[in-house]
Amino acid sequence: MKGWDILYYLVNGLPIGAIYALVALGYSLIYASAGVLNWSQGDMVMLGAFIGYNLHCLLGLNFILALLITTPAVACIGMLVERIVLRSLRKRSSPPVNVVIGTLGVAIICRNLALAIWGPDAQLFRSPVGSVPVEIGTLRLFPQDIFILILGIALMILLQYFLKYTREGKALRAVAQDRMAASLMGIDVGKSDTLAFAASAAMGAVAGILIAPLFFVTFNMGAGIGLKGFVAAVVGGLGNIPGAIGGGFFLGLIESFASGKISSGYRDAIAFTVLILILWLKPAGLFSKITKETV
Amino acid sequence: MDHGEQPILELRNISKRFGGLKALEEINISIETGTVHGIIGPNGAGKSTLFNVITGLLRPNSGEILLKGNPLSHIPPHRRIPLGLARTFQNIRLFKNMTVEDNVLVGQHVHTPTLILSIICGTRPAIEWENKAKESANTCLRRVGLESMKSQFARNLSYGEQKLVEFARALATEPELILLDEPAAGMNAEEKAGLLKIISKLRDDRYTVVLIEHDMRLVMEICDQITVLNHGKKIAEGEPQIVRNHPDVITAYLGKGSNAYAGTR
Amino acid sequence: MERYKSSIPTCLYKLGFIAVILCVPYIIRNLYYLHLINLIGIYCLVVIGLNILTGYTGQISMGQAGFFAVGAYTSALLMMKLGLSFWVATLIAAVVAAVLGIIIAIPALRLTGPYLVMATVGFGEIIRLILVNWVPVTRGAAGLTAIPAPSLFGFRIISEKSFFYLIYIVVALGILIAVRISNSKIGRTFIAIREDELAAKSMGVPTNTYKVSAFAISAIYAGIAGSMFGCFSGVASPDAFTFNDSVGFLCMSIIGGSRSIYGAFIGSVTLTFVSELLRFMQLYRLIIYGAILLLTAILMPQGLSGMGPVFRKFSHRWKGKRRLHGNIQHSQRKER
Amino acid sequence: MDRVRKLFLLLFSLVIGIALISVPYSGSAANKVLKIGSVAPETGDSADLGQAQRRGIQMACDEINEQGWAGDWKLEPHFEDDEGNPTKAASVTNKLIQETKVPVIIGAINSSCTLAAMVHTERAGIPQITSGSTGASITAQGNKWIFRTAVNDSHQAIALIDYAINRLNLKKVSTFTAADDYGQSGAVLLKAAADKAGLEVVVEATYNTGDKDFKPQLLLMKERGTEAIFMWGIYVEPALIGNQARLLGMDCQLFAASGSASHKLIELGGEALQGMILTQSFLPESDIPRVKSFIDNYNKRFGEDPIPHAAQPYDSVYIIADAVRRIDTTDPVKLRDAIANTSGLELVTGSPRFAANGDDVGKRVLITEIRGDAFRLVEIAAVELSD
Repeated sequence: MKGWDILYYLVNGLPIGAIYALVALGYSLIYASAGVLNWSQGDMVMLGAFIGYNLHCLLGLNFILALLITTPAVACIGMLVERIVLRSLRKRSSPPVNVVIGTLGVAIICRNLALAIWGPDAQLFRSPVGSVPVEIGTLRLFPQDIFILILGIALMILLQYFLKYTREGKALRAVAQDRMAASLMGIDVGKSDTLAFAASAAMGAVAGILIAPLFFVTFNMGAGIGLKGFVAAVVGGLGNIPGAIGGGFFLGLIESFASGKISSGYRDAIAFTVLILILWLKPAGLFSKITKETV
Repeated sequence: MDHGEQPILELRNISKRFGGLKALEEINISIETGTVHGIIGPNGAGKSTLFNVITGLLRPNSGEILLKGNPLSHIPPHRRIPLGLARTFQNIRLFKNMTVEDNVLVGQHVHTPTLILSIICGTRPAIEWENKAKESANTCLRRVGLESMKSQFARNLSYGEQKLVEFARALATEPELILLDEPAAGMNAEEKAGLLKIISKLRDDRYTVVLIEHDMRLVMEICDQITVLNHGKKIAEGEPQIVRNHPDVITAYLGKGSNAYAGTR
Repeated sequence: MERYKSSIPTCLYKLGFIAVILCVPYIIRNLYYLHLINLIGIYCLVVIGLNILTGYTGQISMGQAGFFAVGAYTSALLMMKLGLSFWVATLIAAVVAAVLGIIIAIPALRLTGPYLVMATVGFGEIIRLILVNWVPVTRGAAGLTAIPAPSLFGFRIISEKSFFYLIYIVVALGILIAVRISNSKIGRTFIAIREDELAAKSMGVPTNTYKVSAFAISAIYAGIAGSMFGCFSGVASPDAFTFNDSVGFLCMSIIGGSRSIYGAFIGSVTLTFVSELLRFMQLYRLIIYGAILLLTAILMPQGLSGMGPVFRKFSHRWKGKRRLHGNIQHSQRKER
Repeated sequence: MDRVRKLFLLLFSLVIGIALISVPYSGSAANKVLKIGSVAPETGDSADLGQAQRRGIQMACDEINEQGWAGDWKLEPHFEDDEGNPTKAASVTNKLIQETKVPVIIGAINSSCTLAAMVHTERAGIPQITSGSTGASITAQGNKWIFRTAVNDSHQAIALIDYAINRLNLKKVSTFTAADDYGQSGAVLLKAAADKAGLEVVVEATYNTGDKDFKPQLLLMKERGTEAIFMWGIYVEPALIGNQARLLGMDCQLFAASGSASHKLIELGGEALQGMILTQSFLPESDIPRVKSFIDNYNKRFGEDPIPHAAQPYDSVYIIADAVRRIDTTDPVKLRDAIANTSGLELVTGSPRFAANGDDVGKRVLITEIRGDAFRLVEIAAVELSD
C-alpha cells in the first residue's frame, strides 16, 4: 500500500498542476513582455469557463467549437484590459504598483458583472470526454484529467513554438529583454503588449474551460485560481516561461501531497511555507538564475 | 615612495575572474595619502571592476586590500564607509525624488547617531544632530558650488550638476579616500575646469583621491601618480610625463605601429 | 515628500483642526456614520504603517491583514484568558506583531517586487489558516466572541462616542510619530532605500536593518489597530482578516498616496466611504467600486494625496496667468 | 489627458452627491409601516445563500401585503449586503438601525457576521432573527435579542447517527466537514452523537470552502474501511465529494445535513449521489398544503425550487408579521417579547416555538433520500427535543 499511494498523489497532482501552469504562464508572459503584474488573470479563467459554459451547455455547440469561439473572445477582453489599464498608465509613467491596483479594479468589475449576468449559483459543465475512469492496476485515471494534461501540454508547446519561431513571438521576447532597444528596432512595443495580454487571456480561457467540468463554474472561481497561478508563476521565476510551467506542476504536487499526507485544513499553509522557503534559497524563483547587480 | 609615510591604500596582487574572463590579474598598487592617483586604460581594462573590489561590491579571487594598514577582506560594503572610504558611480545613482540637500544628508548617515526615542519625542539631541548634519552637508555642497540648488529635486538638475551632487554626497561621508568613477564624463569644458579646482582644493586639504577618467588632458594635469591598466594587467605606473611616453601605453591606446608619435608633445 | 510652507501660523491651524476633531461625536449624532468614522480611524492606523513600508521603503506588502489579525486575536485572548487590561494586552500584541514582522522580513530581505508580494501573501494566508484550524485556542471559524471592553481609569469604553476618542487619540499619536520619523533621518534613509538601495548601501546605510525595521513598524501599527478593532467590534473571526482585506489595505495606501502619511488618512476615508455610500446601488455597487479603483489608479499616479502638487500647479498656473497678465498690461501701458 | 481627469473627478463627486441625497430619503413617513432589515451576503463567496434570503423575504412581504395578513401594517423590506465579511455586517446593521430605523433585523448567514451584528442589535435593543447561522455560540451568550429559526444542528446530527446505526447498522464511519463555522460546529456535534451512540469514527477530515480536490482524503477513508461519510457544508463541496468518491469506486453511504439540501446538490451531484440521506426541515414534494403553495409560488416567481436559506427567512417574516399583528406596534422591546412567545403558527419549516436562549425548538427534522432528481421523504425523525 505504501509505494502505491505516493504514485497516486503524483497522478492526482498533475492535472491541477497543468491548470496552475496555464494560469502561471499568463502572469509570466505579461510580466516578461510588459513588466507588469496582471491581477485580472484569474478572472479571465472565470470568463473563459462561463462563456464556454454558455456556448457548450446552453447553446449545445460541440466542445471543440465552443473552445474555438471562447478563446478569441476572452483574448479580446484581455486586449481591452491592456488598452484601458496599461496604455493610460504608461502614458502617465505611473509606478508599476498602480497597474496592480488597476487590474485589480478590472478583476472586481469582471467578477461582479459575472454575478449580475450569470447569477450566484454554481453551474454544471458536462465533461466532454465522459467520466468512466481508466484503471491501471489499482490506479484510476480519469478521462477529464488526461484531457487536461494533453490539451494543457499541447498549449504549452504551442506557446513555446510561437515565442521561438514566429515573428511576433521573437518581437515579444525582444521587448521583454529591453523595451527601449526593441522600440528603436522598429518593434511596435504597444502592439506586443496587447499581444501578450491577448495570449495570456486566451490561455486563461482554455484553463477555465478545462477546469469547468471538474469543479463547476462559479462567478468567484477566478480569485482562488488567480492567486494560485500567481504563486506558481513567482515560484517558477516570474517572466520565465518554462519556469511558469515548472512552478505550476510543482505547486499542484505540493498541494496534493500536503492534503493527503499531512492535513487538508493546513494544505495552503503548508504550500505557502514551502514556497517561502524556496524563495529564501532562490530569490529569483526555482528556474531562474540570480543576477548579481554590480555597478 | 618619497613621503615615507604608510600608504593609505595598498592592493597586493589582487586578481578577479568572472568564469574564464580574467578581469584583474596580480594588481599591485599603493596610494599615498594626500595625492591624486589616476587610473586609466582602454574600455574593458578592469578599472570599474577594481573599484567594485575596493568598495567590497565584488570579492577578489585572490590578493588583499589594506586600508591604512588593516585588511578589508571580510568587511561588508556599508561598513567600509566609516573607515573613510567613499565612492561615486560611473552612471549617476542619485536619489532622484529627494532634494539635493537630502541626497547629501544621506552621505552623513554614518556620522549621525539614529536616536529613535529623541526623534519620536522631538527632543533636542535629535534636532541638534540634524542641524549638525545639515551644516556639514552644506559645506560639502559649497565645496562643489551647488549650495544654491539645495532645495531642488535631484531629477531636475543637469547631468554635470548631478555629477557634482554625487561628488558632494561622497564628500559628506567625511572620507579620507575618495574614489571618483569618471567624474568628468558628460561635463562641458567650464564644468571640467570647476572639477579641476575642486579636486586640487581637496588635495590641499590632505584628502586622497583615486580617479578613473578618460579625459587625458584632465588626468595629465591633476594627477600626481597614474596607473595604466590593460586587459586586467598593470602595464605602467608613475608620473604623468613618464606614463604619457611609455611605449606600452601608446600601443594599448593607439594600437601597433604608432610609436612614430612617441616623443611628440 | 514636499514640504510646502503654509501661510497661516501652523500652531493656530493645528489647534483649530484639533478642536473640530474633538467635538465631532457631538456634531455627528447618527451612530452609523460615527461607527464608520471609528472604522476609518482603525484602518487609517494600519495604512500609516503600510505607507511607511510601501510608500517610504518601497517594499509592497499584501499581507497586512495578517498582522491586523495577530493584533486582534493576541490582545483579545490575553484579555479573555489572562484577564489583562486592554493597555497591557495591546502592548503585548504590538510586540508579538513586531516579532512576526521581523520573522517575515528576514526571508523578504532577499526578495524584491512580485517575489516580496508573494511572501507577504503567503504570510497572510498562513496566519488566517492557523486562526481557522487551531480550534482549541481560536475557537475556529466562528471566532472569539464577547471581547471585553477597554477601560480607562475605571471608565468602560463601550459606546461609539467613547471609542471615537480612544481611536482618534491613538491615530493622532500614530500620525505624530509617523510624521516625526518620516521627517527625520530615519524617514530619509527609508526613501533612499526605495530610490536606490545599492547607492544607499554605498553611503554606509545598513539597508537590511532598515528594511526589517520598516516591516516591524508597519506590523506594530497593524497590531495596535487590530487590538482596538477587536474591542471595537466585540468579536474577531478569521473572515474579517482575509486576503481581500490585505488587498483593501494596499488599495487604501496606493489610492490615498503611499508616499505621504496624510495619504493614508485620505485613502482610508475615500475607500471606506465610497463602498458605504454606494450601498444604494445594491447589486451593482461593487462594479462601480471596481471602476473607481481602476480610474483612480490610472488618473492619479501618485494617489489622491499626490494631488497636492497638482492643485498647487493649478493655483500657480492661475496665479501665474494673473501675474503674467498683469505684466503684459503694465508693459503695454508703458509702451503707449 | 487632464480633461479626462477633471471629468473623472466630476463623475466621482456626482456619485457621492447622489448617494448623500438618497440616504435620508429612504425613511418614508407612511403611518403603519413595518420596516424589516435584511443582512445577507449578496456578493462574495456565499452570494447564492444571500440572494436566496432576499427572494424569500421579498416574496413573504409581497404575500402579506397583498392578503393584508398583518392587518393594516404594510411590510417594507430593506436589503443590505454584508459580502460575508463581519466588519461589513456590523456596518450595515448599524446603518439599518440608525439610518433606516428598522425595529427588527433578519440577519446574517455566516455565523461570524451574525455574531458581529448581534453586538449592535443588543446594544441598540433591536430583536434579530438569524435564519442561516448554526454556530452554537450564537444562542449560548445569554443575549435575549437573538432568535434563530435555522434548523437545529444537534437534532440533525443525532437523527443522522441514529439512522446510520439502527436502520443501516453501520460500524465504521468518517466525517468530512467544511472548515467554516457551519462545518466546524457540525463536526463537533457529529462526533459527540457518534461517541454517545458507540459508533466508531475512523477519519475526521476537513476541507476549506472553495477546495476543489478531495481525492487524497477520500483515499485515506477508503483505506480505513469507511462504510459511510457524514458531510457538513454548503451544497457545492458535498456534490464534488460524492462525485469523486464514486469515481474512486467507493460505494459507501453518504450523509449530509440541511446546509446541503438544495436541488442544486442533485443537479451538480448527478447519479453519484443517488441514495444519499439528508436531514432537512421541509420537502418540496411534501403533501403539507402550506409547503406546497410556498414552493409553487416560489417556482412561479423565480423559476427554481427554494433552498432552506430561502424558506427560513420566509418563515421569519411571517413570525415578525404575526408578532406585530398581535401587539399592533413596532416598539422593539414589545416586538421582542411578542416574538419570544410565538406559538400556534403553521409555517413552511414547522411551527416555530422559541426556547429561552432563542433557539427555535418547533422545527421538524425530516430524514430524506435522493432518488431520481428529487428528495424523497423517508421518515420524520422521532427526536424529542430535550433542551
